[in-house]
Amino acid sequence: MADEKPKEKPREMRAEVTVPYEMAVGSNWHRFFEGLKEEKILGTKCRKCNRIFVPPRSFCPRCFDDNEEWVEVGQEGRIETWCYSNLMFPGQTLKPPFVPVQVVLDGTDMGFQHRIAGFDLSDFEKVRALVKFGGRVRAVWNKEKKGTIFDIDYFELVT
Amino acid sequence: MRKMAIAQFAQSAGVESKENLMDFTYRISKEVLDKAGLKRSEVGCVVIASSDIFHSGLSCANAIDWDGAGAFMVEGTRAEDSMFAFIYACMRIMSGHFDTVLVTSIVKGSENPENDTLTGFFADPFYMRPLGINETTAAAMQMREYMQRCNITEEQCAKVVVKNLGNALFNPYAHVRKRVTVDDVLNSDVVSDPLKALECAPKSEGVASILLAAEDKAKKLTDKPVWVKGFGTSMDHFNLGDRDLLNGQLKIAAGRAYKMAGIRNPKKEIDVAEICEPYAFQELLWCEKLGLCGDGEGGKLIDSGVTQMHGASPVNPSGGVLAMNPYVSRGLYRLIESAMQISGSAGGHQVDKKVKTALAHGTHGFAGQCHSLVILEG
Amino acid sequence: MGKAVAIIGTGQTKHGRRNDVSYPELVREAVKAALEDAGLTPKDIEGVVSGTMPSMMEGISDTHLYFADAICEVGKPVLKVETCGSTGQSIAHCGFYWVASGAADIVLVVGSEKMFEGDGQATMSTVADPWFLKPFSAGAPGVFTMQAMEWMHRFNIPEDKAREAAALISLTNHDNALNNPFAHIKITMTIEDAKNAFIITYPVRLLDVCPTSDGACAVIFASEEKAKKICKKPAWIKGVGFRGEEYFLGESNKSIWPSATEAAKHAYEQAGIKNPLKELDVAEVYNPFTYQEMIFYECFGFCPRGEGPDYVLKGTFTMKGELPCDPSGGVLCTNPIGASGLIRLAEAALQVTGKAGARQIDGAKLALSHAMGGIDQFNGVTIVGADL
Amino acid sequence: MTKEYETIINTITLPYRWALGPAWTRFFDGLKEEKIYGTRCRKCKKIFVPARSFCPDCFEDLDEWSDVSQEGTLRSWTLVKKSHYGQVRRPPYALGLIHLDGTDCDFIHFIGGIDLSDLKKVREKIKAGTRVKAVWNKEKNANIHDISYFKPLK
Repeated sequence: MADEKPKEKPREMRAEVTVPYEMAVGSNWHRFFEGLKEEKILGTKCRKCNRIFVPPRSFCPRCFDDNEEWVEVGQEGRIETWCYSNLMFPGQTLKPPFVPVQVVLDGTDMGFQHRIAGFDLSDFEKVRALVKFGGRVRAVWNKEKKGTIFDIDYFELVT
Repeated sequence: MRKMAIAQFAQSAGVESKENLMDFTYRISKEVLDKAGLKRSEVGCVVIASSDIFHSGLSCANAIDWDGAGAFMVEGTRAEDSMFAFIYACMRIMSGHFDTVLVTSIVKGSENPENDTLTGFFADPFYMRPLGINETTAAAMQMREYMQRCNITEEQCAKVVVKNLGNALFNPYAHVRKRVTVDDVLNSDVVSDPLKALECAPKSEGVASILLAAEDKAKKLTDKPVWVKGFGTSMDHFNLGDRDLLNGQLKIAAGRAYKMAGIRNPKKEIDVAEICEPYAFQELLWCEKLGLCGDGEGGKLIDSGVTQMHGASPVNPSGGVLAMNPYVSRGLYRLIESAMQISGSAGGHQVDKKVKTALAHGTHGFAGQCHSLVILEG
Repeated sequence: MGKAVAIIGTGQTKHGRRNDVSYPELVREAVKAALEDAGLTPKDIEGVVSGTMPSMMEGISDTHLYFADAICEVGKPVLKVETCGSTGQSIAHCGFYWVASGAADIVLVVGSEKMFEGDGQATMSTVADPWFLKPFSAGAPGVFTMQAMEWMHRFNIPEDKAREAAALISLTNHDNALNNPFAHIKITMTIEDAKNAFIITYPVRLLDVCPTSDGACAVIFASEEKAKKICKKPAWIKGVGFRGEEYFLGESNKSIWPSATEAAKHAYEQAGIKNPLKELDVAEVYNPFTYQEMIFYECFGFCPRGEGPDYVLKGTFTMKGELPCDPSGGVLCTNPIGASGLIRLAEAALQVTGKAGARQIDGAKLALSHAMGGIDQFNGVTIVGADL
Repeated sequence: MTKEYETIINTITLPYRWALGPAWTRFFDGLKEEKIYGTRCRKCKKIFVPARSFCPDCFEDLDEWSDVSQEGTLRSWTLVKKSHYGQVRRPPYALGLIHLDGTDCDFIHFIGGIDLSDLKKVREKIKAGTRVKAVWNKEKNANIHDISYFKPLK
């Protein structure tokens, strides 16, 4: 607790709060992350609307039916949208500058969130010249696999 | 008032689930819709109950809860407590804007730190929090006051645990299912004197889902509609020290629900009550305030045996919150049990008597700061 | 359909950094103002709805317990409703349905946030799941920027044009905020300032994004019978709508944003609005990001898809334009999140009752208010009118 | 990982700076000077402690300050024995609802100055109706812990 302002003026009380959670990955996402360890990107398919979900869904949120079919999807895809993160926010995992991207992997029907890297990101103008809508990207695997989303290190530009 | 009924419901069993929050939610809301033969897109609106009381480690829980609750592009919203969610769903039907509302409540206790850690976040940061007030310490002080002012004994409080955990043996949806004796309860570890470990509710996980429908629709969705006759909520002061812990707001909340349901003599007219008793003695105190016995007579009530599963006025045939405590969802669990009792589908924990009218109660906050209840009828 | 419902009083705090008061004191300020505006006392209130964004913002959970005394809840029926950024609209809808259901005649709705007490962006990173989205979190701007980029690309909007329009929106809102006694950010700026401000997530710059604010808003809803008795000039609720999309943002097309489109459509149907640009007199669009505001214009039918920037540059949405948007200065200048959506409604109500002071749009009779929340996921709309 | 199925540890750490507002700032400044302040409502005449800026019953502003008694009667209490994550102190510790003389509500604080290791003895020493008195911390930080605890008299 610290005084921010002189006496008689309303003060603030400072604290840091930590709360730990241990959350179930679930069988569905467990299978996805196991796939990443083997350098495979797995999705699930809705038998009603035929859309393929990556990350896999155990159910289709629209048709509200179980997704039972698993498919391996492409490791390349096109850039649906992207941005250039230039400012560090508390709670952020990656340090700016970095390039979050939505990739539509070949054979899937929706954007998959990851990042583009593999070249100098420090100059925005240079990044903009290289990263294009609809541009092709390819997954680059991390040598060390931990069964997390960073088993795909990043997506590189396919030139 | 527009008539409405619980048409279908589903609940998860108390065992810890290895599925993630999203998939866990989907299974239960899907079950309800399948029972009703209703497509997700045919639902009028969705009300989610999930909590920001740091339950789940995710802020704005409706973001991740939305898909599993079947709410994609359906009119929807989220309430902070499942009783609130249900009452709000009733209002939406009463307004005439919707004919069906799917209410789904979500909490995965196994993923969270202890209840005391989480309920400690109710407290203001300056005064009650640095003194360690949480639901358990607040309840402990309430219990001592209750024992002193109303001559309630520790044995009487322990009997509630024996009864409720005994009932839970017959309830496949309960979390804690074991036979205990009064001595077991009295000899269990002291948590916050006079509260002992077996007198405090566990930390459970539970997804529960109810399909509420207006009269015409309900009759199409089920053979056994359970009608909503009334509801009420009320709120007490925030500071524990500003309140009379034995005469809180439950009487007022109940008065509202009884008036709406046309109940004059709750003791006679309520056939079964499902009461939210995270701490054993609270069942006795809440029974008094609900008019199920006279003021100060909670001890006599448990001694008399009428609240036993096969007694004249069964209370918590499900085993109550002492046997199953998915914090945010526990209100819906009380409602579902009440609906099961009314429709005669409670199986091993079905009470002996014919149940026409049932009461479902929920509470949250320190020592019952906020109370809600709903009256259901066959 | 249910009973008619009106707004009979609104109250706001002065928004900004309000470390001069505690959180309960702040919300009480808004409640007092609303009671005074409606000429009511706490006793007249029959039910209370409250909501904030997430508990982690201020580190206090279930704030309806904490605020019990400050928002007149004691001894009254209460409900707590929350839907992230769209909370302000969701609690308003709760007040509306409560009164429409006939369960109460006068309901007080209170939204609040004290963002300076926590860390806004750190809190928002806790909305994202730890498996897929949180690892790539770039604060709220990251998500909204990707949406804006997708929109520009899909509709072939040249970046320079979008940037010019975004800068004009920034200027319009900041100018408007100068007329609003409750607004947080009150600065005089130029188009050039906006265009050259520090890049946060390209192309979004500092003056394209909202601030974090402390503030609260209270709105009192009443049944037709009570409203006519108590209030000389109530604002009538003409339509409400709320929709949400999937959690994973890649699964829906955010450049045409289905939830925003459908929420507005639902509300328009009830209000009988067919041509919003012509029929609405003013709109309070939830606009934490300038680029996103243009997507909203398109979703709400204020202009054809992809033509948002053209309409902005024509001046359609300025104070003197065909459909003035955010005469209050909007979320861009004031953003206590849990209150922001309700402030939009309070402002819309002030407009149609002719009580908006220096920011009044002459003769406004029909107004739209809106809020957005989640990871680009939720949208809520409420239409208010001067006539029943 | 403590579970038999796959989990992810998601630990949330967030910083806060909570504004006390004028009433609580003055209340805690009072503690620094070994005074316990309450505020009195002009309408219902009740004195509330800790001091606050508005009446929880009447909704009126409170600006009449009162230096209240540091002695009072115990209304209820608990002895905390179980630990949990983030607990304010290591058990055992006792909490009490204390009716300070001359006030119209109960004040919460620790009960101390006695041996808390044996529950039976504690139950003999403290009861409802026990008179207690504030014991001050030597080191003061203008927070609620400036009062160390309330000690049973006699």
